[in-house]
Amino acid sequence: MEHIKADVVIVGAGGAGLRAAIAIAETHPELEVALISKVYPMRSHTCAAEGGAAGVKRADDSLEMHFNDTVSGGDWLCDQDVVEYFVEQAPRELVQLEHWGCPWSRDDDGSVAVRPFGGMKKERTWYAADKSGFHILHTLFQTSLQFPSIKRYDEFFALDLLHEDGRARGVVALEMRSGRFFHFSANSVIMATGGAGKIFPFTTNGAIKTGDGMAMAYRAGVPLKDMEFVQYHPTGLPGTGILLTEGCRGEGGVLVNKDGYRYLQDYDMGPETPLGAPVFKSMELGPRDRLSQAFWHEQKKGNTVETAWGDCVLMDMRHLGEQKILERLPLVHELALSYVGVDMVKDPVPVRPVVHYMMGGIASNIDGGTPMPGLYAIGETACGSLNGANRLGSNSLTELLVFGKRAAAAAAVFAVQQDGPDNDSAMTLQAEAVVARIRGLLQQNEGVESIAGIRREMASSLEAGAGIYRDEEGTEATCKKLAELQQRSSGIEVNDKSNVFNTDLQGLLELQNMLDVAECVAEASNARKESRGAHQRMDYTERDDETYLKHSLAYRQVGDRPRIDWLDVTITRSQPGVRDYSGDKK
Amino acid sequence: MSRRPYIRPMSQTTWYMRNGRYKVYMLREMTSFLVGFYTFLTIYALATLASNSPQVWNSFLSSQQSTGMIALHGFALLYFLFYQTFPWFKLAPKAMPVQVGEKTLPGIYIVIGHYIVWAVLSAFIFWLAGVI
Amino acid sequence: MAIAKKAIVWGLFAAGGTLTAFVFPALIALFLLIATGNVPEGMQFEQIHVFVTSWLGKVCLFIVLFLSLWHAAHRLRVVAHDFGIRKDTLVASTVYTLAAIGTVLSAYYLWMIKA
Amino acid sequence: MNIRQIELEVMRYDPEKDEAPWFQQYSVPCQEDWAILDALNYVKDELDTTLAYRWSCHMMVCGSCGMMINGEPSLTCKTFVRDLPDKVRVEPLENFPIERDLVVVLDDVMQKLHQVQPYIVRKDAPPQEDKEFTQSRGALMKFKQLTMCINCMCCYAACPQYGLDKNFIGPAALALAHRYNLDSRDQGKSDRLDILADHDGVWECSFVGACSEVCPKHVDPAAAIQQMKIDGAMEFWKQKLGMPGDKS
Ligand SMILES: Cc1cc2nc3c(=O)[nH]c(=O)nc-3n(C[C@H](O)[C@H](O)[C@H](O)COP(=O)(O)OP(=O)(O)OC[C@H]3O[C@@H](n4cnc5c(N)ncnc54)[C@H](O)[C@@H]3O)c2cc1C
Ligand code: SF4
Ligand code: F3S
Ligand code: FES
Repeated sequence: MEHIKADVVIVGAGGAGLRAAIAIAETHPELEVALISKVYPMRSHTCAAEGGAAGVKRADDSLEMHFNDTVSGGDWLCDQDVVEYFVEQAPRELVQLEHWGCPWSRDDDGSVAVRPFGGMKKERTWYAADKSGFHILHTLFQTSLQFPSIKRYDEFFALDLLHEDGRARGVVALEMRSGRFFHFSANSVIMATGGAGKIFPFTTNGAIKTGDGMAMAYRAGVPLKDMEFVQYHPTGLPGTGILLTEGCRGEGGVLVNKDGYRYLQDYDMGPETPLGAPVFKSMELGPRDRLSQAFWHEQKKGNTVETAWGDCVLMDMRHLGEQKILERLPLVHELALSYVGVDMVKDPVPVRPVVHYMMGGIASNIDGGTPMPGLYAIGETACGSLNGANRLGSNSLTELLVFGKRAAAAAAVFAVQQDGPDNDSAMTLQAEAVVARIRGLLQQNEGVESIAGIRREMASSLEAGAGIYRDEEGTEATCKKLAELQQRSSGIEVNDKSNVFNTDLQGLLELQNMLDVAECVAEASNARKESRGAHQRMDYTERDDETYLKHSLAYRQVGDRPRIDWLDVTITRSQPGVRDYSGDKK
Repeated sequence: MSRRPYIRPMSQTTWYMRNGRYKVYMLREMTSFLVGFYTFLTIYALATLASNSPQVWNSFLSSQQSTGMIALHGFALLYFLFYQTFPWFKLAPKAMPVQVGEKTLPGIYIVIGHYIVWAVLSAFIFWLAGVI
Repeated sequence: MAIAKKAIVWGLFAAGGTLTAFVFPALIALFLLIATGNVPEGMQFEQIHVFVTSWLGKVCLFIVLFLSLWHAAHRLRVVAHDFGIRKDTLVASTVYTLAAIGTVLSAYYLWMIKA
Repeated sequence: MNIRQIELEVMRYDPEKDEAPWFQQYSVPCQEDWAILDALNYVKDELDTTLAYRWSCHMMVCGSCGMMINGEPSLTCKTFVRDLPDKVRVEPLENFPIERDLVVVLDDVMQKLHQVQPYIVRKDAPPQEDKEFTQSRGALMKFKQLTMCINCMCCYAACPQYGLDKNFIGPAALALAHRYNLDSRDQGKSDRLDILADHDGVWECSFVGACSEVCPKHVDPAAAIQQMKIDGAMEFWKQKLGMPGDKS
């Protein structure tokens, strides 16, 4: 096994990982950063983000308003100190990206343009047409190339975290191209491995979003926080689950049911707003949880449109006109045309809610710090409690930047402060145990189960029990099912025995990670007996601040279902109130 | 070491047979033979003119008159049009895009511009030569 | 590193390509007319001689020949490469020498044409 | 939904077992709206879990899934079964060494992307921390199309000059350099031209144009390279005239 010594190991080279790497390279050029990613950095799923990144920009906007939108959007489950820091740093980070060359869309006067987004009271979403995440990712990647202290390990699959005396000490990774194992040791480890949408059957997430970092931390004893909060995006393309950005509605697209009726007004988000003149925080600019829930009710009422890919509603953008659509939403236009054969200039597009984002993740604080010293977590894989029970669109790209930078600073300082001899031999033993586990998987020679089979069962069980609406019976059944799948997954044979780019083995490892994450989602959904944000219980329809104004923490118990514990929410200035998306009605 | 990346061989001499796109490219590049031929033919004509004698010039002219030459020039003309003039005009907007305000001028205008200049220039040459 | 000398020949190649695209069809057409025996008026000795003795005529012809030669030379170098001839230095010196000879000859003959 | 049976002919190569690549046939029942990537995923899930290939986003943006489909460099998530005959041949991208099955070695192009200094270079004092540069829409439009590159490397698979000579920097990396050269915020153009207009840079391109024809994102690297040749030629004379004693 190859042994690589670095000062800071960053696992994941998406928006969060790259931002952190650059921050360390800028402030601590003497620290060696090992940047590990299972795909080339520009393949990271940040590239798929379309809509934009939020940060106060206009004179008529304020940090206060951004704070309030975020906290109420998150149904008061956000840690408010985190939100305060976030809204304050957001504009600075977005300007920083501008200086690095991000091709933001511009206003007439040459300043960066902003667009409205769901749940936001003002236009404050910076965008680069409808490829914002793509441009952010490429800007960060290209910028990172100028720093020699960042050593990249592309297409290295991180397997497990190494830790000693409760302190993170490195990771073990598999080089995909050679099948060789690498032991990375470092004083600080930053997890930036992105989300886990692939645990669901129908998602906007790419193939790589299998929750590896969450599972690694979880196996190492770190709790996963608020895992019951899974965001459904209301407008996914049926069939593939490809996202049609919220920017579509921000620009003025509307949602109608099979009768051409704008049904959102029936769900406390009315009154109907005029076509082409969207009103902030109402109707189509309501938050994602509400819109997805409204779809669920429309479907129950039989108001949805039947398509070859299942029930849908229609998003109508025809009134925007060809020029605006092609200028502001060119990618979305192309995607709809290619994947469902609809030209949105001429026809409404069928859409349905689709799993999009994990509010939950590795329990972390404002510094990205986790309960395990030396381990930091940022980006979608972390739960720093910025997003609470429901993330507002366009807050997460900014989150990658703000907390990528802050966690990097903390990790660098931590790395510098550690001294004394490393106990390498103990770590090597741990690393060898990990390798032995993987070798064992490869050696298994007859199995009745298949990766695809178990993955499908896992996904459909999770959808059934922990989908948009949940109840005791459903979550309990899913928890049991997942425990059973954990068992059965040990009966999978890896048919591919090659050392070189073994995607069969990778598929199995990802499945194991997903099963761990899925169990936490189901268990936490089971435990939270209230409705809040994206977590809606049919048996407990009200929010219960008395008991559940708390973060859930899922701990691993070997051989048993996860244990759920609770943690207080940090509240600084906004007491829980009513989430109001009724526009001008009152 | 288990890695053993496989390098597919690429023929240095016949690679362009792989697809139609490459063949068209090679045909385009081979217009350079024509350019070479016609420049030297013209230089040869100048050499005869440099004798400053009508006889030499006239015998040059008559030496050029044969069915073979007709076929050669006819073929060359078509070949040149299709593999040099037209492609060159078509590609011109790529090398020199023209931006007006926020938009790049659609390439087609630049191409059309080229055709107009070409027509005028050719007419001028024919006029000089007394053809029209 | 620094910008390679290819910048010079490439400039000539590009200018020559543009020029040939514009004027060669007409030039070939004239040769075609001559070949068919319909020698145009302007190609008769007296007229062509007058044209080539004028300064303007000389300059125009020289520019056309010069740029075309270098255009052809550079492209032939690429063609040789594309056909798998990998002795670039040899090829380059051959084609550019030819172009240089052509250039000198053009200048010389144009100089020699006197009223 | 209608099902259409497609014969997939997939290039396989396992360096630990095979001397050379070979083709394996899979018969795949495709739904009418499937892309070739869906067909490959079907093979992976249902027929043969050992098949190796890269993919992630399934929405033409991550750039992982470039392969040769019936001889043409394409994104498999953007190439639809409905537009193809019943027999489809899938091979790894041309001009790259094959690591395994449909996975190619990208080290060379990754290094080239790095080499062209694809980041903003400032010679003036750095900008104020909280103040953005202004950039008119027209100035943005100059380079916007060039920012669309997803690094799928289809253009390298299409470019014969890269195939013939791996030292050539090649289309995507050159287009990326041009993107920064054209950015009104950048001041590194002359440094970059010193690299790009050197021997293995723009001059190796003979304007085959195949790169632009196959580019799934309409980046048009061919155009970028020609524009850079003009820039390079101008810069050459500028340096010559500006610094008479300078031998380069
Ligand atoms: C379609 C879509 C549209 C979106 N639009 C928006 C939007 O408009 N605005 C907004 O704010 N947010 C948006 N989001 C959310 C946002 O894009 C993501 O939350 C964010 O990009 C996540 O970034 P990340 O850096 O945490 O992870 P990613 O970009 O997913 O990167 C994860 C990295 O971790 C690496 N990795 C993972 N596992 C391993 C392992 N085992 N070993 C080694 N490396 C590993 C991967 O290789 C990758 O480099 C969108 C999300 C999606 C899916
Ligand atoms: S230029 Fe086009 S073909 Fe080449 S890598 Fe970029 S997107 Fe792909
Ligand atoms: S195909 Fe190659 S030769 Fe030039 S125009 Fe494109 S880079
Ligand atoms: S899978 Fe991402 S581009 Fe095709």
